[in-house]
Order: sequence, then C-alpha cells, then structure tokens
Amino acid sequence: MGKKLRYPIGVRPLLIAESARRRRVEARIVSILDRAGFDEVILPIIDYAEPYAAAGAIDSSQTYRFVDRDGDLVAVRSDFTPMVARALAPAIAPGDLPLRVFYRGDVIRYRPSRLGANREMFQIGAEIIGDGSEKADIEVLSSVSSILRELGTNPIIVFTDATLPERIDPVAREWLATKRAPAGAPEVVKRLIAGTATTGDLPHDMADRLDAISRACPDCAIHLDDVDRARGYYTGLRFHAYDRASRSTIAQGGRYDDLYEKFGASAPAVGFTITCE
Amino acid sequence: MGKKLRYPIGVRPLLIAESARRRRVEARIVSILDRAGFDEVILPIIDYAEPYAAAGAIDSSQTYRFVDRDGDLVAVRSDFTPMVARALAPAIAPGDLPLRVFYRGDVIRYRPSRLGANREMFQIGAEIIGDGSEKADIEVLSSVSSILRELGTNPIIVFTDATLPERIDPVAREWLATKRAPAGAPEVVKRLIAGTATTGDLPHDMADRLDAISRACPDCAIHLDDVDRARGYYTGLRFHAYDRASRSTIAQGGRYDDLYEKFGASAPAVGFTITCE
Amino acid sequence: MGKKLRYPIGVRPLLIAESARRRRVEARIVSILDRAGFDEVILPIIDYAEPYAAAGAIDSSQTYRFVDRDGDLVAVRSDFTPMVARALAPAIAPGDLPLRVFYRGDVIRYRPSRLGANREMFQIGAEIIGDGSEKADIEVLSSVSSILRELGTNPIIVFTDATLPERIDPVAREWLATKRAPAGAPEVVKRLIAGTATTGDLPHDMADRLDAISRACPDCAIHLDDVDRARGYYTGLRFHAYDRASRSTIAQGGRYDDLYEKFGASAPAVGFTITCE
Amino acid sequence: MGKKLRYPIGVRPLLIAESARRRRVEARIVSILDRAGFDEVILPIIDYAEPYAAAGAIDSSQTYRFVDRDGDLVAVRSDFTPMVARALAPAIAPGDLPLRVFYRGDVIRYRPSRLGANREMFQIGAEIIGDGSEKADIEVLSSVSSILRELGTNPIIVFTDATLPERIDPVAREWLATKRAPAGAPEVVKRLIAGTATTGDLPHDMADRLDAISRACPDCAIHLDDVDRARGYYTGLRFHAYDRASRSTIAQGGRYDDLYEKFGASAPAVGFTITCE
Amino acid sequence: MRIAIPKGRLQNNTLALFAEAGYDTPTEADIASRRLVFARGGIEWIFVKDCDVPIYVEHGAADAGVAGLDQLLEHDSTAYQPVDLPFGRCRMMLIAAPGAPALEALTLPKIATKYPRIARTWLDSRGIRAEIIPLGGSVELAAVLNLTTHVIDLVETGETVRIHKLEMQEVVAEISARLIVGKDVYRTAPLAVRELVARVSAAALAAA
Amino acid sequence: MRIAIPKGRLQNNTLALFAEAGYDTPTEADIASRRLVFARGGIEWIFVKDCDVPIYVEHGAADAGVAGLDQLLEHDSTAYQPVDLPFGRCRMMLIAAPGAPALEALTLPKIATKYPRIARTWLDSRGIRAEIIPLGGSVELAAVLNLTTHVIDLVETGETVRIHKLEMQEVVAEISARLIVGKDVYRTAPLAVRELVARVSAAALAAA
Amino acid sequence: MRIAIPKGRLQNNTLALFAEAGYDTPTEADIASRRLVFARGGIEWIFVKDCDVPIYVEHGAADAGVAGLDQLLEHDSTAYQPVDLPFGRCRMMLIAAPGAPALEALTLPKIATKYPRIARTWLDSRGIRAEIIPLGGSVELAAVLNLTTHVIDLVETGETVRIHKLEMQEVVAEISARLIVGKDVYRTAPLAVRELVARVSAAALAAA
Amino acid sequence: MRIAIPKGRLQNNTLALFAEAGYDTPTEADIASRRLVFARGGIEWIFVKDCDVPIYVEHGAADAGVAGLDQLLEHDSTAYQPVDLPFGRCRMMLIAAPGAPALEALTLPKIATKYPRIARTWLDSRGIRAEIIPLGGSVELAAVLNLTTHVIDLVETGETVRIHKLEMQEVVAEISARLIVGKDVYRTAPLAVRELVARVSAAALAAA
Repeated sequence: MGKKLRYPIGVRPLLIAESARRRRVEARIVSILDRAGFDEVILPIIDYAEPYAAAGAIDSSQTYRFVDRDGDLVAVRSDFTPMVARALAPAIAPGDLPLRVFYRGDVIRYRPSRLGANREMFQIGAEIIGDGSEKADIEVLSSVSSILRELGTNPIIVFTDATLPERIDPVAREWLATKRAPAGAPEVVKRLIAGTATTGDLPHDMADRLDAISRACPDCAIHLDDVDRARGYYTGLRFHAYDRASRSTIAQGGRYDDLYEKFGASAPAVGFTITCE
Repeated sequence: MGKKLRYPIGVRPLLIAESARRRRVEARIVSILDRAGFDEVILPIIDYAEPYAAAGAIDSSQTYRFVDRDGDLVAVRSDFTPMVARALAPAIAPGDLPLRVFYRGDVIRYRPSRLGANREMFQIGAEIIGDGSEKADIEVLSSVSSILRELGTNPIIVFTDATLPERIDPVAREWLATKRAPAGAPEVVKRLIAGTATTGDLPHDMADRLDAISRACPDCAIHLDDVDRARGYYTGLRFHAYDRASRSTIAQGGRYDDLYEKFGASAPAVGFTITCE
Repeated sequence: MGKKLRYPIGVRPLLIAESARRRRVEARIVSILDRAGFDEVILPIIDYAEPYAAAGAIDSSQTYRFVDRDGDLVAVRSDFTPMVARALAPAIAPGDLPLRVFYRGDVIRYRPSRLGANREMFQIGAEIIGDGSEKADIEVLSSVSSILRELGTNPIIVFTDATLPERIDPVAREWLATKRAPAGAPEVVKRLIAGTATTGDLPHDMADRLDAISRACPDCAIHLDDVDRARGYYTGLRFHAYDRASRSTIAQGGRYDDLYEKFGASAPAVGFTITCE
Repeated sequence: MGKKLRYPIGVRPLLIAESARRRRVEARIVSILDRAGFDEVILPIIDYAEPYAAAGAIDSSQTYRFVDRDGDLVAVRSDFTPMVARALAPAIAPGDLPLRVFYRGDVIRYRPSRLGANREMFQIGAEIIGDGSEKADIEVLSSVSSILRELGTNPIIVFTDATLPERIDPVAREWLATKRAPAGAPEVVKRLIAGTATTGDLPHDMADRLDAISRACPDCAIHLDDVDRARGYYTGLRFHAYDRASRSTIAQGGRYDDLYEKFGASAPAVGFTITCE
Repeated sequence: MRIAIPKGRLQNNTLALFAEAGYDTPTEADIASRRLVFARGGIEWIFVKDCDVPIYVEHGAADAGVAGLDQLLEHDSTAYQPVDLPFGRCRMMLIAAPGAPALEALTLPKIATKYPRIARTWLDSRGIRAEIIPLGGSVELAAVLNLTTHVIDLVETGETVRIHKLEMQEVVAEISARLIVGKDVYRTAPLAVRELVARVSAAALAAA
Repeated sequence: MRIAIPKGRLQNNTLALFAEAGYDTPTEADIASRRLVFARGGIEWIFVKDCDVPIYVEHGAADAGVAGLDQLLEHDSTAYQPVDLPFGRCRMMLIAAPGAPALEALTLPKIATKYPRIARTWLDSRGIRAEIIPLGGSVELAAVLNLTTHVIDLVETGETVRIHKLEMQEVVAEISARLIVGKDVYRTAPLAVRELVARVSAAALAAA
Repeated sequence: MRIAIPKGRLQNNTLALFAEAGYDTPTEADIASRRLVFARGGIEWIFVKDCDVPIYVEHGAADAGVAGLDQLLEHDSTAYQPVDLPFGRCRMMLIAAPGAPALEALTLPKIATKYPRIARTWLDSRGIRAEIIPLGGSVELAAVLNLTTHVIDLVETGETVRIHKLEMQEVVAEISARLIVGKDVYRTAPLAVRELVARVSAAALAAA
Repeated sequence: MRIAIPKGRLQNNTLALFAEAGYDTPTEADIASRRLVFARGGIEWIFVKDCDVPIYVEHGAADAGVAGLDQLLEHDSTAYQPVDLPFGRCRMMLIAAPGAPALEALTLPKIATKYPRIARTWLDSRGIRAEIIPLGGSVELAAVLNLTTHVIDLVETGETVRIHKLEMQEVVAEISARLIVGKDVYRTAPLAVRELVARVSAAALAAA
C-alpha cells in the first residue's frame, strides 16, 4: 500500500546533508556545555508511564503510550526534564550537589491538531541540580543566551516567575493566560495585562529575585504577564527563547524545585532545553 | 508500587561516568568513519512495522510493537540495517553510488528468555551501498578490524559466505547449524563440520572471493562452517567480531545485495554494526 | 476529567428497557433458527489478527487491534463469518456436512469517518456449511425473509452474484461500483448500469442459478448491478436486506465457498447476519 | 506458523455440544432471576480503564489493556460489578430504588501464573441496588443458593463480613489472610484463626447482622476468618459458593456500599456472580 | 424522492439541468424565501451547502444530489455516481509559492489545503512526507505569506493563481460535478432511480 | 505587524473598529480588488476566511487578528484574547427538532453541528453520549429533515430557528468577537502589541 | 483429606511431625516402594517434590501440605499458612563473589538464583536494576566462575558459601517450613482443617 | 577450555566418555569433595546440575558440556550440538491418565510437565489447545491424582508409567545426550574445539 511508503506522520530520517548540519550544531552546543562544567547523562528511549503520571509531570495526551509484554503502560520519550529527575534522584548524595548535567536526543510528541506536524524533535538540554539560588537562575539564562548567539541566532529571551499568578490571586492564571480580566479583577491584574505593571507590584521576594536576574542578564527581558494556562512542574524562573527572525520557540526552561522530590531526592533544579529542528 | 521505581526490564539511564565513557568510544569510532569518507544518516526511533515485515527483514518477536492512533502497527527501532535501506532507497540516484554512510543510536530488542537482560543497546554501524565487488567486502572487514584495534580491543574476526549451505545442499543449513549431519550427508558437509574443508571444496566463484578476502585481511579467519539457523537478509560475506578476552560479540555484519531492492532501489550493500555495551 | 464520564466513542451499556427489547428480538430469532435445525456455536471476543489477515478476511483498518503480552497482534471481534470458519474448519469431518450453525453476540467496528457512530453492534447470524447448491442459497434467503417478517419489519431483499463483474470484464467492478462506464465499455456493462440488463446477458451457469433463486424467492429482487468496490470473501450469492421504512441495512450475507479452505477444511458455505441496533 | 492455528492462550470457541449445554444453564438461571423480579442490563465489551483505576475497582494486572486510536487506555471487560455501577449510577433516580438488575456475558482475565489457563469465563450475576438492609443480604444469599440447587449442584456457601479484620485491628488482615498471628496478637485474632471465635467476639452491629443472616440462611455457614489479602470494593457481607464435589468456586459476591458513589450515585448495593465454565 | 441541490458555485447549473430534465424545480422566488425545503412535482428539493451533499446522501437524509468530485473524495463517499455532469469542471492542483522547489526536494514541506483527506491520499500514493495545514478558504494566501511552501486547491480559471504569481506544478485530480445516488436507494427504489438517472443523463448529453 | 481581518459576518465591524482605533485600514476599493494583502500605515492587513484567523495566528503567519470565540474554541487556539469586542455577539445553542425529547432522555441522540470539537467537549462535560455529524452549513436542515434529533449552532436573531419551528433547549456558550494576539508576538514585540491592545480596547469601549 | 509430603530436605522432619501429631504416617517400607500415594488412617498421603507442594495445593489436588516459605513465595501461593514449623529454618541471602562491590554500586549487576520471582520482587522493593539468570542448582558456582557478581540462594549452615569463599551481604528473607492449607478447603471442610491445624500446632510446639 | 559435566543421571557416562577420549577427568575423590571446579590436564571441569549446562554454555561461562536434548530444547539453546552420544537415550512421551480420551477429543485438556516450552511448541505444531501446569518432579502423580488428564515427561524404562497404570499415547521427541559447544567458542578457539569434537566422536563411536 502506498501508505507504507512513508513514515508514521511526523517521523522521518535525516539524509546526509541534514545529518551533517544537525551534528555540527550538536557538537558546538556540547562543547560549550563541556567547557561550562556540565556532564552528560544518557536517558533511555522508553520508560514506564506510571511514575511520570503519578508525579503529574507529563501530559499523557501528547505521548506515544502502549502496554508492553508485562502488561505495564510504557511511553516513548516525550520530555527529558522529568526523565533526568527520575534517573538522577535515586543516585544523588547530598555531597554531590550542586550537580551540572546535560542530555541530548530525540523526543516524540503527538500533536493531533496539526496533521503530519513533525513529532520527532532533537533536543539538547542542561540542568543545575541542588542550587536554589538566583545565581543558578542567572547561570542558566546566560548559558542559553551565549549558546544561541554562538549558533548565530539572534534570540529574544523573555522570563517571568511561573508562580506569579497564584501569588496574586487564585483565579489570576485564567485571566492572565487569556489576557482578559473582568472589571472587578484586582488592579495589579489589569496593569499586568496592559503591560504597565512592574516588579514593584509583586511580592518583595519575587520582585527582588526577578530584578536581580534582570540586572545580571541584560539581553533578557522580563514579561510579567507571560502566563501559560497550566503551570506544569515549574516553581520559579520560567523563560522562553525565540529566534528573532522566525519568531519560533528555539529554547525554553525554568526552575522546578519540587520535581526531584517526586522521585525521591528533595533537590531544587533549574534548566533549559534547546530544540533543534 | 516498588516496581515502578525501576525501569522497564533491560532499559536504563547511563549516569555521568558511564555516559562519558560511552561518548568517548563513540567519538573515536565516528572520527575514523569520517576520515574514511563515510557520511552520517540519522534514523527515526519508531517506524511502521509493516514495510519491514513485508521485506522479511525484522523478527517481530524481538521488537517492541504497538498499534498507534491511526490504527497502524508501529515498532520501536530494533535493527538499523533494514531502516537505512528503507530511508535511503527512495533517495538514491544511480549517480550517487557507491555511497558510504554510517549511523549511530540506541536499538531496543526484547529477549524473553533472559530475564532483565539489557534490551537497549547503543550501536554504531556503516555501509557501502552500490558496490557489489569483493573490494567493498575487504574495505568493510578492514574498517571493522582497525576500529576495534583503535578502541584497544584485540578482536577475533571470523567470516564465511552466508549462502554457503544452500549452495551445497538445500538441507545443509540444518546440519551445519547444529554441527551434526546424518551418515548419508554429502562428504563436503562432513568435512565442513569436522573443520577439514577448505575453500577448494566450494563452488569456484565463492571460493575465489573468500580467498581474495582472506589474503587481503590477514587478521580475519575463514570459518566455512560458521552457520546460523536462519540466513536473514545476508546474501554473501557474513562475519562476526569477538573480544578475545570476554569472547562476547562486539561487531557483526555482511553483504545484503537484495535488501535495498525490497525498498525500491536495486543496489548491493555491505556493512557492519558495532555494539557498545 | 469529564471525558471519562462517557464510554469510548460508539460503545455503550443498554439499560433495562433497551435490554428487554434486545433480548425479546434475540429470543424470537433464535427460536426460528432452532426450529429450522440450526445449532449454536459461541465465539470468543478476541482472537489473533494474523490468521484473518493472511486469509484476507478482515479489513484491519476497521478493527480494534493491539499487541498482547506474548507480543502477538490480537483483534477484538469485528466480523463473525471468518471467525466461524476458523473455529469450525479444524473440527469438521466430511460426515458432519451439511452443517447448520448460528451465532450471536457483539462485534466492534471502528468507523473513523463518523464521529461517535455506534461501533458496538449486536448481530445474530447463521450458516449452511457443506452445501454448494442453489437449494442452500434459497434456504438462506427465505430464512432471512421469514425472520425479518416475524420481527414485524417489511424487508426489501435484493440479491446478485458477487463474481458478476469479473465474469464480464476484469475492470467492470470499478465501473459498476460507481455506476459510470466510459464510452468504450462493453454493451452489457452499460445495460447493467442503466438497469435494462437481464440474467440473459449473463454467463449461462450464473443466469440459471439467479433465475432459479428468483423463482423460489418471490419477495426477493435481483439487482444485477448491486456491486461493492471490493468483492470481500463472497464467491456467489450476495444479498442485502433493508427495512422498507428506515431504508437502513438490517441484514446481509451471501456465499463464500473458499473461506473455510483458508482455515483448513474445503467446504462451501452460505449464510447471513442480522444486525439489531 | 503453527502457533496461529490455536487461539490466544485461554480463549476458545465452544462448538455445538458445549454451546448447547452453556445456553441451557444460562436459560435456567435467567428464568429464575426473571421470576425473582430482576431486569437485565447489557454491558459493553470494552470501556475506558481510567474510571475504574480511579475508583480502585479493577486490578489492572489481570486485565487486557491497550491504547486506542484516541490515545486513551481501554480495557477488555474483566469484572462486571464495577461496570454495572458505572453504567447505572448516572441513570439512577432516587425513586427507582431499590432496583434489581442482572447481567450475563464473557469476561477475560489474564492469569500469568497459570500457563494457558482459560481466561475467557462466562458469568451471570445479579444485584440489589439501593437496599442497605440485611434483608437484601439474605435475599441475595438465598437466590444464589436456590439457583445453584436448581442447576443440580450441591453448593457449600460460606460468608463473613469483609470489614471484620479492620474492625478488630488495623494489622489483623495480614494475620487472618495467612492464618498466622504473632504471640502478641489480640486474643480474638487467635480464636478466629483457631476457628473457636463466635459472632459474640465481634462488634455488636456486625454480630447481630451476621447472626440474622445465619438464621435466615440455614444452608449457609459463617466462616468468620475467611479473609482475603485485599478487601477489594466489598464493605459488608462477603461470600463464596463451592461445588461440594469439585471444591471449585462457582459463585461469589457480597455487599459494596460505596462503589456506586465513585460513579456518581450514592446507593448501597449487594450482589453475586455465577461463573459457568 | 428527496434531491439535495448544492448551494454555491454549482447551484444554478444544477437547477437548470433538472429543469432541462423536465423536473418542476424550485423558482427564484422559492430560493429567495430562505426556506430550505420545497415539495414540487412529487420531488422534495432541499438546498444544502455543497460540501454537505455527500453527507446527506450517505446518511440517507437525501436519496440523490449533485456534488463536485472534490467533495465526494474528501468525504470518502460510498454513494453511486451514475452521471458525470458537463459543468463544475475544474482541476485540483498542487500550487507552489513563487520560486518554491519541487515537493520531493523538500525534507518536510508544509501544504495548506481545504482538502486534507485528498491531500494525504495523494501524498501517500507519491510516497511524499508533508505536514498538512487544513484551511477553510482563500488557501493561496498561505503560499503568498509563505506559511506553507505549497497549497492544494481547485483551479477553475487560474486567475487567483496568476494574481498571486503562484506556480501550478502538478494536477492532483480532474474534478467535475456528478449526480450521486445513495447505495441503499438503488436497492430500495430501483424504478424511481432508473428514471432519474435516465432523464439527467439525457439532459447532461443535451447540455454538453 | 500583520493583522488578519475575518471575511464574512465580522468583516465590516472589524474594519470600522480599527478605523475607530486610528489605523489606516484598507478601503472599499482595496477589498473589491480581490487582492488579499494590503500594506497600509505600517500594518500588513490580510483578509482571511473567519474560521482561518486562529490558524494563521497559531502558525505565526499573522501576529494578531479578530475572530469569533466559536472559531477560537473549535480550533483550540492558544493565542491571547486581550479584548472582548462589542460586535459579533451571539449564542451557541442546543437546538431540538420539533417535539424532540431532552438530550438526556435519548439513548444515543444524533447531533449535527459545524463545531464538532465544541460539541464533543460540551457533551463530555455533561456526561452525555451522542453521535456527532459534522456539517458545513445550514445545520438546522438536519433537524428539519430529522437526520438528527438536535443541532448545535450559532443563534443570532433566532429567525432561522423560528422559520423551521425548532426549539432552543440550552445555551452551550456565549459567543462574541475577540481581538487575538499570538503568544510568541507578545514575547517578541511587546511594545507594538501593547499599543495595538490599548488602541483597540479604547475603540471597543467607545463603540459599546 | 489429602496431605502432600515434600520429598527432599524437609521429608523426614515432616513425617516425624505428623507422627508426633498422632497421625498414622507412611512407613519406611512404604517410602522405599517408590509408590507415591498411601492411604493410612483416613488420610491420603502423597509424596511430591518440595517445590511442587504449593502447586498441588493451589490446584486443589492436595488439601494441605508442608512446604518451605521459599517455595510459597516463589509460586506466589494463595494458600493459608496456619502453622510455622520448627524445622527447615534457613535464610535466603544475597551472596557476592569474592571482592564483588555492593549491588547498588554496580550499573547492571547479574544475579544467579533458583528463585527468579523472589529475586525480582526483592530487587524492585530496593529499586535495584539487575539481570536475573535463573539456574536449577548449585547456584554458588555462577559466582565462583563470575558468570554473575551475586547469587541469591538459601543458606543453612553457610558451609557452601565458606568453601567457595563467597561473602554473605544481605538477608533477603527468613525462611522456615510451614503447614499450608488450601483456601477452598478451609471453606468446604472447616472441621477437618481445624483438627489438623490444632494437632500440628501442638506437635510443633512440643518439638520446638 | 572449560567443560561442564552434568550432575545426575548423565554424570557417570559423561565422565567415562571423556576418560575414553583420553582426558584426565576428575576422580571419585574429587567428586566426593563437594568442590565444583577441578583443573585437570589443561581442562577446567565444572560439575553443574544437568538442566543448567545449556545456560552456562549460552552465557559463555563454559565452552562446552554434555546435556540431554530435553534440556537443550527447553532452554532454546543456540549452542552447536556436534556429537550425539550413545547414552542418555530416552523418549519424551505424551502420557495419559488411565482411560483418558485422546488429547484432540478434549475441549481444554490440562497437561502437567517439567518441560513447559517443549510442551507448548509441540501442542502448537499439532494445533491443540491445552493448559500447561509446570511441575518440578514426579510428574506422573498429576495424572494419577487426575489433577491433569495428560503429562509430558521423559520415559526411560517405562517402569514408572507401568506402576501407575498410565498409557503412553504419543512420542513427543527422541532424546539423547549431546556434546554441545558454544557458538562463540567455535569462532574464537577453533583448533581446541576441533580436537575436542574429534576425540569425543571417536570415544562415542567406540562406546556405541
């Protein structure tokens, strides 16, 4: 049947030219991370789905899941961050921290809405585990920035604090995620939506931290109202990096201080993932 | 449940030390292949199961298979060679040949007999496509030999012709694969089993070719009776490389001149795969 | 999640009133079949997908398939007829024939085009195995007719010979299935499409048989040009029964003389299936 | 391959003789239930796995589960009781109670330990919904008893209260389920294990209820220490019925007063399931 | 007998065709009245969006109708298509943005179309991998704004393509309007169907 | 900055709104020219079918646009919706064929709609099982011809419902037109976006 | 009542126990006769390999029997275990090859054992990943020949471990012989079971 | 070169065979010493339970060994089997309980066996459906106590079958002891292997 001439929708081989380009990009990123003291961990292609579902870490509607021969629900790798936590948590001794690790490989996501959209994405990411300070936030942001510049892209990096909405008002997330608040909403929400709010409007601890990061990362801009509909596993810094030309997301990341706990080792962590199409 | 603390049997992450060792080995092999003029192709983690089953190229009992959301049978990558053929066949123009490609990555095989045996194996392989001559056979064998020596292993490389049994007697494969032939079996079969047969006993074309290869690859030994129960997709040279110390298979490969045809481009091919545990 | 409040699309329980109605209809059909000498066979809900695929008996795109714990492809029951053949073929001794069997139960078909269409259908069917004569065709047709009348429906039953297109012209099926033939098509094809053809236009053996059935079943009409795009496993009589009011298909069936052979017992068979929504 | 000649392990068709026997037994049970005022509900073969997992109602290791085309985890019917609750809960109006329903059909359970054990079992069961009194317990027990006698079997019916262990000691279940208690265990536990305990040893409400049931069902015996390792969804009466000759379980059931609540309608329920091999 | 008339580009030719075939078809005034159902001359005429004609016939809510082959293919219609009509002729084309390379040369081309099912089937038959972005209308804009490198759309005069300086690269399918009749109708009301097919074929021949 | 103007029922109000907000919007003549892209006053105006506005913004082919909430929900758009506009107000209603029983009373009701995704989500939230038949237009006809017992469709004046003597049973969603802005645009061109939102909000207030 | 006597290391103590409990057990001569079934004193005594006792009781082919906890765990027996017997006491140990590092330190250790199910459950509870190589006997040899770094096996005197200079690293489970009674037997023949349990408990106490 | 000697029924013949082949095999005293590994005449002799010989060879922990074909089939061994030895000859038989009908006549027969893998493969090849109950020893008892209707077991003298009045219905496989050599050993130490095979074949011929 003709159908089988092609690959499952969104999955494809890279022939010689494309592979060479992919490996060049990969090699340059890896050398930067090496120099910055990050060590590689290699993660399996498949893993049980249950530990991640229990930790609420992965959206099952986007993963390729199947029941294996032992009757367990297994998922194909769709997001590195929770996998790094599950792999390292049991092996972390307090003395090891802070730990700088990086990882690379393909992830596969199922996006029903976009017929045939590429599901297989090559990602390289890195994490600082065990350092809850803003110093680590700053190191991650500046690493992303320097890597993307090294690759010749002119990135726009915007950041905020993922817990901002809840710190203002339990329902604020819905308003900020649609940028539409009812008349009776708190003033600060309206100013956030209008873009006139400043860190001054925020609780002190959050404000000081964002200001410190802002000062240390001149080429990164604070977007206080950059809010997703769901917080995910992020608990602090949350940033997106864009290619100024194509306006497409080329990297994103943030702080997730309670993810490792779900896998048995209470250690804060902050990291980023670069997606190379 | 405790069970979910671990990974699916045989699948596991490599932590820092092991990852470093793995990447060092990988880098040295890739640099040798680069210098030898091999270009990389990158293959997807999953693909339809049907094209490979139709081509009789993959033993479905060893692959992780599942039905995806379009109702198609999809398999997790378990053997690179047929995937390279399926990826390149539609893209090969006669002018491109001969083509030297290499590939690397994880494959996952399900081995029910061995409880918890490592299913996820990291492999690096290479192929010469479009050159049916013994020159290509020799190039592949000497590449494997030099790579394994470079990695500091002292390999034992044995080779034969995969079609040897059928060229002697339709039933010879069963005898040679168990090394036990009935009294009435042809003399040559008995001599093969006893190890006293020489290429002189073989059809001339096969003998000349094996002798030529033998002369060109002094550190590879001909084992005429090295016969598997199933020929698989091999149609000529068939070799295994062993680590002299651990006696475990560290590389294998051979010639498969009708595999590409099954994916739409009649081109002979010979290649090898190195498994790095 | 609200989503899980409902059942998988197209699958639902029947509460008390509906169950009672379903069982009344079932009991009346079963008593008619009992009186007519049909014995029941009970078929499993799931079975290997492979034997049916090999026999080209089931359209895999319409079945719920999954890989079970032994790595085999298993399908949920979607069509009784091939399952009866696979169950009985190994158990049939020549002396047993002709054999009259019936079966009942749910089948599940996946119809992507119709969002939420009822996939689970309750079916009752019967077969005469081992009698290739038109007498058996007539018995089946009159059984369907009397059962449907007993249930108070006023059925329209139309029949033809499934092999008619091929007996006229290798390409005729495409024309007859769309009712549009090119100018150069044989005259008989045009008359078939225009509805002016008679059995006289057909090969004698087919014509005599259809006429004999027509004479014996006054309330069934011959529709020579009632042609599906694919013949399926039908090799002779092919009929559909409609409820005159709702115009929906309530029963269908026909002759399949080479289906049992695919499962190891060369016996002709003719049967019908009634779908009770 | 020979393998496909057979059916998936433990699944098989019933040919004519066996089907007739199965339908006779079914018809007699159904007529008794009809006379006793039970109405039938018909349940689907497959359903989402998630609602049952959430309600902790089904042991997923025993069910055939697979991911369907919408990416949802679907399970083949393995236990009627939770399915009846899920089907009826949304449709129950207070006025309808108490409601007597029965159901019949195949369930499929995967039992890895017993190679090839029959997985597909035909079951008929019934429930009284909305009556939390001992009167309902008694009606269920006597129904089981009379049905089994009608079928010509001489049943041994033993019953207890599923919550007995927890009412004595949080850890008692472990001791009673293995019939071995440490020296320091409460006296009543030791008397239970030794079989010398009487309802007198139990909390008054439980004792009175069991005594009342015992008086009303002379042919059923109280076995206070008949304890499973897991309570399951049972919250009161829990009984097993055995065929005196073969000593195999032919029926079992009990009270589950909080199962319907998990599917949206707080109604107590008590029922039984008869398994016809 | 209930016949579905496609609103939109095929409406007038269809009404003319049935008039030519001797049927008492709904008048201008009827149509203007925004009512959707007209019983005239023993036939129940219903006015339906052209893309819905195959669905009404598939579900038996209409016995017959006129629809473009593009809609029949997109809805994978199982109805019979006894008469190919002389109007509504056009071509489904693969259209490239200015200077875009051939489809095969691109690793993962993006194709905008109103016909995702036809596009997917055609791409599969050609063994081409592509991401399909389904759009509701004025599909050429996607190529003009190079949201996608290619579009698959109906081309009648080719004027829209010219205005936007796009390139027609390949014919995906030859399209024409067709009289369709429900499978079940053929079986349950053969005489009425034969008469309809005969009169419409004749009218179509006369008009050609 | 590229803004997508929805063709169809929202077009004129949208152009008036942007004019009110001080933008140099495309003129009548522009629109008549059948060209789809107009660069005016530093803004690139594109005319797109109303159902496609969310797709263009989702794929970054347009930075902002105006679309009805019905289209935003049907396409599960992730764009920000900063301004609720004073036009395009209507209701998505569950409409029953004359004398049809309540949805819950039917075992497997059939519902025709142009919005299969909204219908499925609403039905799930109500725990109601139903077969959804997606149609392209004049959805009421399905109920009139009792191809389905119910339809889910937009009701503005309610006139179509009255003409066909259908019954409005439940409100599925309150709909209005909305200014939408792509998530990424907010991040990459914050100043331009703030200005657009401010001017459009002001214009919207003035018009209300 | 049918009781399964385990052949092998537990046989004599078991027979002595039942004799002590006042049962007319099979004599030396009986056992020597290679017959497997002996009806004595109203009890049917059957001699079965020790690893099969749980299977006979599970399938109802024996009402009760004596088996080591190692076999009960390995066969995931659901039978009741009313009496812990004073003989057959030993320990299931994790034993390492000379100089082998701790299990957790190895990336993918190999463990040889006669008890794959117990090993897997214990390893899972400790979150340790390992390949298990099931062997039929003299499991220590696997460690001696470093086919595996560790073995999990029963240790009574510990002599085998000493001879091969292996290291006992951890206790996996405390093992002892147990009287087991089928679940269904408890329900169908409660009196007989109570009597058996009482007499055997008394004998066990006396012997302890 | 390390050779695995099977303990149990094949041990003595195997040692005699190697002695006949001129090897300096372990003495009675060695065996009595309960040590498992003996280096003699350049060969490392290890004593292993007969069912484990294929596993030691499969994992490369032994280069060669002697094992019954029953164990080779049960463990799906991939080792070469160059020499068929003149001892250990017996038959794997399908044995029925007294008066039990033929296997095919039963709807779902139960079969007890020590060889679940061989039984499953044989049953599949005959298209017979059956439940397999794996047992560790004295399998005939299962048929005597009609826990199962049939058993599949090795029959040497047939005496056990006679004592329990069971019926031998079919031959499942002809069994004999075999010299097995690891695949990798053939490739990595061809000369040593050839010599071993030659000497053992000669000894086997002499003994036959």
